[in-house]
Amino acid sequence: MRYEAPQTVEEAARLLHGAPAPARVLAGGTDLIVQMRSGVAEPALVVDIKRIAGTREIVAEDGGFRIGAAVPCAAMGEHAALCAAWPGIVEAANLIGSTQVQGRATIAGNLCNGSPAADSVPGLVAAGATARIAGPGGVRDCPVVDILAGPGRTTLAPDEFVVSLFLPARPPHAADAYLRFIPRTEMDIAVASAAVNVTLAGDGSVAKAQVALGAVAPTVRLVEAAGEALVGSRMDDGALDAMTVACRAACSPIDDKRGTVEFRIHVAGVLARRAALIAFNRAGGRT
Amino acid sequence: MTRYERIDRKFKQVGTRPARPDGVDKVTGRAMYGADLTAPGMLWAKVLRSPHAHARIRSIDTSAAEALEGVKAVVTGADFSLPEDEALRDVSVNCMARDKVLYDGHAVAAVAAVSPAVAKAALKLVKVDYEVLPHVIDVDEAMRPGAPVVQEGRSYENVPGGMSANVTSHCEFGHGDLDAGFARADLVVERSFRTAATHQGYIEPHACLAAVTTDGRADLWCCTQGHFMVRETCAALLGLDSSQLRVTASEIGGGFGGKTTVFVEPVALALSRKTGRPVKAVMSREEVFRATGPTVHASIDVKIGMTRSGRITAGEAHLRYSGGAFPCATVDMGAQAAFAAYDLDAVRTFGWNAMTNRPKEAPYRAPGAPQAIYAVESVVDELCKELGLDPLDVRIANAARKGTRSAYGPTFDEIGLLATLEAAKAHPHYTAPLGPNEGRGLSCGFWFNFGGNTCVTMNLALDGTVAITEGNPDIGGSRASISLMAAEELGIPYEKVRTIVADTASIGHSDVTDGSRVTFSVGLATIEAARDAKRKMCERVARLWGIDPEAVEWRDGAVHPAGSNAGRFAPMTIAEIAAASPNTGGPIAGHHEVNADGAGVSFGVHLVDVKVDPDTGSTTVLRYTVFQDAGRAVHPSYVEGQMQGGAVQGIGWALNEEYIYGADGRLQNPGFLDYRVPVASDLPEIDTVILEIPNPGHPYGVRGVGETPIVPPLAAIANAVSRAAGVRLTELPMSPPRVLKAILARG
Amino acid sequence: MKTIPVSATVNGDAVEFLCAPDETLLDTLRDRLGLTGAKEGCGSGDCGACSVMLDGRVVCACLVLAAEAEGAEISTVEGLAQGERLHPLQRHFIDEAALQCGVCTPGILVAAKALLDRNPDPTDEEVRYWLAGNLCRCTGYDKIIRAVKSAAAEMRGDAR
Amino acid sequence: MVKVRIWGSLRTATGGEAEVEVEAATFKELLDRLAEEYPGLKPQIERGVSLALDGVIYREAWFTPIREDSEVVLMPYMAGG
Repeated sequence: MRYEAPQTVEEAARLLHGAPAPARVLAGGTDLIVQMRSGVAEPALVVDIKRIAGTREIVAEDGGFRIGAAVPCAAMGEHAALCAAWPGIVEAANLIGSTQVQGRATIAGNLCNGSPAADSVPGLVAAGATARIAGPGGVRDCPVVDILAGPGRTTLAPDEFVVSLFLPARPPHAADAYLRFIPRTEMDIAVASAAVNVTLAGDGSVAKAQVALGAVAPTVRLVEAAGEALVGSRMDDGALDAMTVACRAACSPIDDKRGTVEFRIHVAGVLARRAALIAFNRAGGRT
Repeated sequence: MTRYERIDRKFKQVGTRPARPDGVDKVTGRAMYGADLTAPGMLWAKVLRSPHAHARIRSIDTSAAEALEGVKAVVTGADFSLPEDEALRDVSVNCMARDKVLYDGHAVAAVAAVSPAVAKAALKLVKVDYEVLPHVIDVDEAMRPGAPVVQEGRSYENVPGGMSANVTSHCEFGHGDLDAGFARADLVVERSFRTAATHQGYIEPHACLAAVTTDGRADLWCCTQGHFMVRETCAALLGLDSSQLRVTASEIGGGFGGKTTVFVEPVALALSRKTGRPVKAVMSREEVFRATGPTVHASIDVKIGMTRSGRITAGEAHLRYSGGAFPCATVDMGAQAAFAAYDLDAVRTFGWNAMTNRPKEAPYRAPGAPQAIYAVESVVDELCKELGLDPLDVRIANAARKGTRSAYGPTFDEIGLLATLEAAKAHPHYTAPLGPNEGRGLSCGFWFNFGGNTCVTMNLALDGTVAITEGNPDIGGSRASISLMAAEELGIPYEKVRTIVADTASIGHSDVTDGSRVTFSVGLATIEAARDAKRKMCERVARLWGIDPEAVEWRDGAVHPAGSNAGRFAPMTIAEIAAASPNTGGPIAGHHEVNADGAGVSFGVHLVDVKVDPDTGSTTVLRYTVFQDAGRAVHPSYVEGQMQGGAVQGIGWALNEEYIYGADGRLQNPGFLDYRVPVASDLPEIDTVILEIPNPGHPYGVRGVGETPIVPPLAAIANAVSRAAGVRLTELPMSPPRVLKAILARG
Repeated sequence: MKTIPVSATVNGDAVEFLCAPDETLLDTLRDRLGLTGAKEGCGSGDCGACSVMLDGRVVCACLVLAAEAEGAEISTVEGLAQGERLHPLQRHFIDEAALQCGVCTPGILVAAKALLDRNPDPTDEEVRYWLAGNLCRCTGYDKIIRAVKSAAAEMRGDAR
Repeated sequence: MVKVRIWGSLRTATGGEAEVEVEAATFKELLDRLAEEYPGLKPQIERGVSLALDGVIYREAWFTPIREDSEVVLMPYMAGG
């Protein structure tokens, strides 16, 4: 195995493009190094992107935020403006693993690892976040939702990598929330999860809502019907019931060591409902 | 057993909380654990393990691995002897498979190479030709005739004919007329329970460093609960003389019973013997889960009858345990412990062990008791609920006490159960209000406690300070307790005593640190060794003073004239006696070698409040209080620590910990990610109430405290969850999917 | 595999070492630098026994490649005491029996210090969540939480 | 003679008796007499038994004296964790 720590995006892209497969990108390493140890990943080349300018920064851009691909989750929680604008995404990032893991893990890595249970991805999807992707032909921007391909898979080409993620500008009276279910209070992989992103109209009703579910399908799933069920409501029981039904209908989970099909479907609905109320309250909504 | 006098006296140092002698080493990173030692020229060992639950080994081809640059040796089952003794033979087969692999993770070969990376690469080059066989994972399935047979010819004579060859043993305990007892009951509840296999989960994986020389001498450094056990076992597996194998116990990073046997130690020795170089073997966490001892998993039926007033009229339990791929006697202990907390006229327990394609069971803290008592205490709670009775009052009314004929046979001597129950009743926790979706549960717990072979040498330095040499690895602070007892007995400050755990060449055979035996047995031997030393010191002083040894007495760390008739002499302190020792007959030491008995059984009661989320089935432990009789708490902080640590292991067992197998018979969760031990944020404070009802079998009244605390949490939590959820849970762990399913089924 | 030369600062001392490209920082600390205080309990970031400070953040050394440490500042449990003087956390852990077997203790001390450096007065809940990645199988955590809090109080200079 | 209580599953070796009488003054003599008089007990005795004497459990001590009025209970050999 070869280890490289390029200084520029172009150099990293060149390394990945020219690499004898398989090559892997190293950001926080909290998935990759575990996979290397267990033999699941046996890369011939590891490209550490942390020394590329900008990859470790969170910057304001067009009213939104650009988060470098090597920003550790803990740094997101220390960024006051980001926390204020996207509390759900930040809380999701700060649920990944332990304090120690959050000191290294990145949401870009969380995305690229391709797990349907990735904690930060439902929030990114509900937020309409985009990823800036570098490859041999330069950079391109792509909605996060379009990167998801299946368990452990993304739509990125083998010689592409995520340089940063972009969270768009927020109108007033907008907020998000993320909840996941795990058997313990910390340290587990989500058994089911839900992120809700709402924008309120001037009258305090929901103008726009996006609901994304994790760990209940081969990829994180944006449930458009669930978001639509909330629009126009003040999170009354009727709207929440309809949203819950839509969420459960969108689930196609598996039975595994972490949970059963029935459990995941039921709990996804419960979490979406609770997350919707939190997001609504954060946005200043009154039921 | 010696019945000791004056065990109830006032102590000056016993009962205080001084700093432990190994504290600074452990907070500075200096303490040396199993994997922390290296040797010049050292090789690294790695073990190849079976990917199959059950398969015949047709052949093993190690030639390609041996040919890899940097590989120095490969061993397989053929490199280890098969001792006559059945238990040792099973250990040998468990350390390295012979003709069959018996579980996913069973060792089949090992390599020694110049680096871990080369060793790992070499494992991939070992070619094993397997004939995969049908497997069986579940104890009830394994007992059915026609089930795949794990090993042939392993059944004891006590197993009736016609059963599956997987059934290795049967036992039955109890007394009285069950039918008459059940007939007297106003309500009989009968339930079936299941408990998953759990792992001890010590944070330090097994690790060792072995060095064998060509003249048959060997040294081994390892983390173990008993280095003498390691010596005897490894010597038998390798055909060495025990005396030529010196085993040094490193600091040990937890054991809980799981380090009372060997896994990689004989393998490292065999590789070292083959290469003539030191060999280090360190297990990965995955290997620890796949190949070292979990508990038995169990399937249990319990039937109990009770009168309307809360008197238990009869109790019956059928326990089916599986200790993995080998015969296992843990069910014997479960069957004896099941009803130990009760004074019953009619009680009967029946136990069965069946082999399954799982790793060989290793003891885990009160082995066999938590499962059995969980089932019994769950049914008692259900009876109380159905009959509208207070569960503590019912336990008090039926509690075993001095003079009770125990359910397992003997009549109880002084036991602390009743006092413990009454302490729980008087505690504010018991009457604190509960909110919606909250429930309170309680359970009694019991463990036998053991003594065993124990050696202590107490050497007096010329300045009058004291070195104690003993042979039991210190897992939870026992060196502090032993130093305290020595200081108390001699009447010198705690700081003037240093206790060390010596290697196998430096002290006599000492049994493993198990059975809650160390503070009891090593403490007893230490006190006796101190008394031996004091006798010698009294003799020396008497000679100096020219009076009879009977005319002097030991008091407050000095020899005094026994009375005014003895003469007028200034007392001689231990330091003065030590300084004069070269002139009075030479060095002074005290010894005690004993197979200690009289450990005295132990009871505890746990109280817990939980909240269950009816929408997710998730349980939050809100409040937890442990009540336990310690006989005498020598170092109360470490007694509390045992109570708290045991309770939390039991909480993990009750709520989340389990071995999960796939249809292919492979373990699906061999890591701390999905084998979910409790983390700090899962837990409330664990309150402790120590009772001290002195044990007459120990000079200071000590009872073992280490194991009992893991017993009650299973039922205490199950009873609390069942009350909070409004539905009786009968399977452990009570993971959220299981609890939610029960809540949704309840409607 | 060619080894990689790395320069870093460990517990205040400049160190240079060679490592394999896939070698973890934990293996380097333990096997090349002789710093065996950090322990490997799992190798997958689930137990925290290998916690060390890396450029101001507490991390699992088993989840860091040694090659990544070029130019980094690393501190381990061995750097906690100032010569003979134990850190208050170390003293309180001994005085309050917050360790039994002690194998998780180095990682917990490093993680707890990182907490107190940024939050000198944490609540019970904050301590418990911060330390959720540090498994302890002996103590049930109770005495650990108390010791961290009393060390924090001492460090704040609260009257005790 | 001392009365020895045995556990249930050993009764097949004692003709169904839950309590047997043997002439023994120590733990060792007791084991020897039991194995002689009830050969069916031999395999279990070889695997290991403990002895509870007036409520105190002895795992190995052969010389432990037994009085005629002692309560003697045979138990399987046990180990802890």
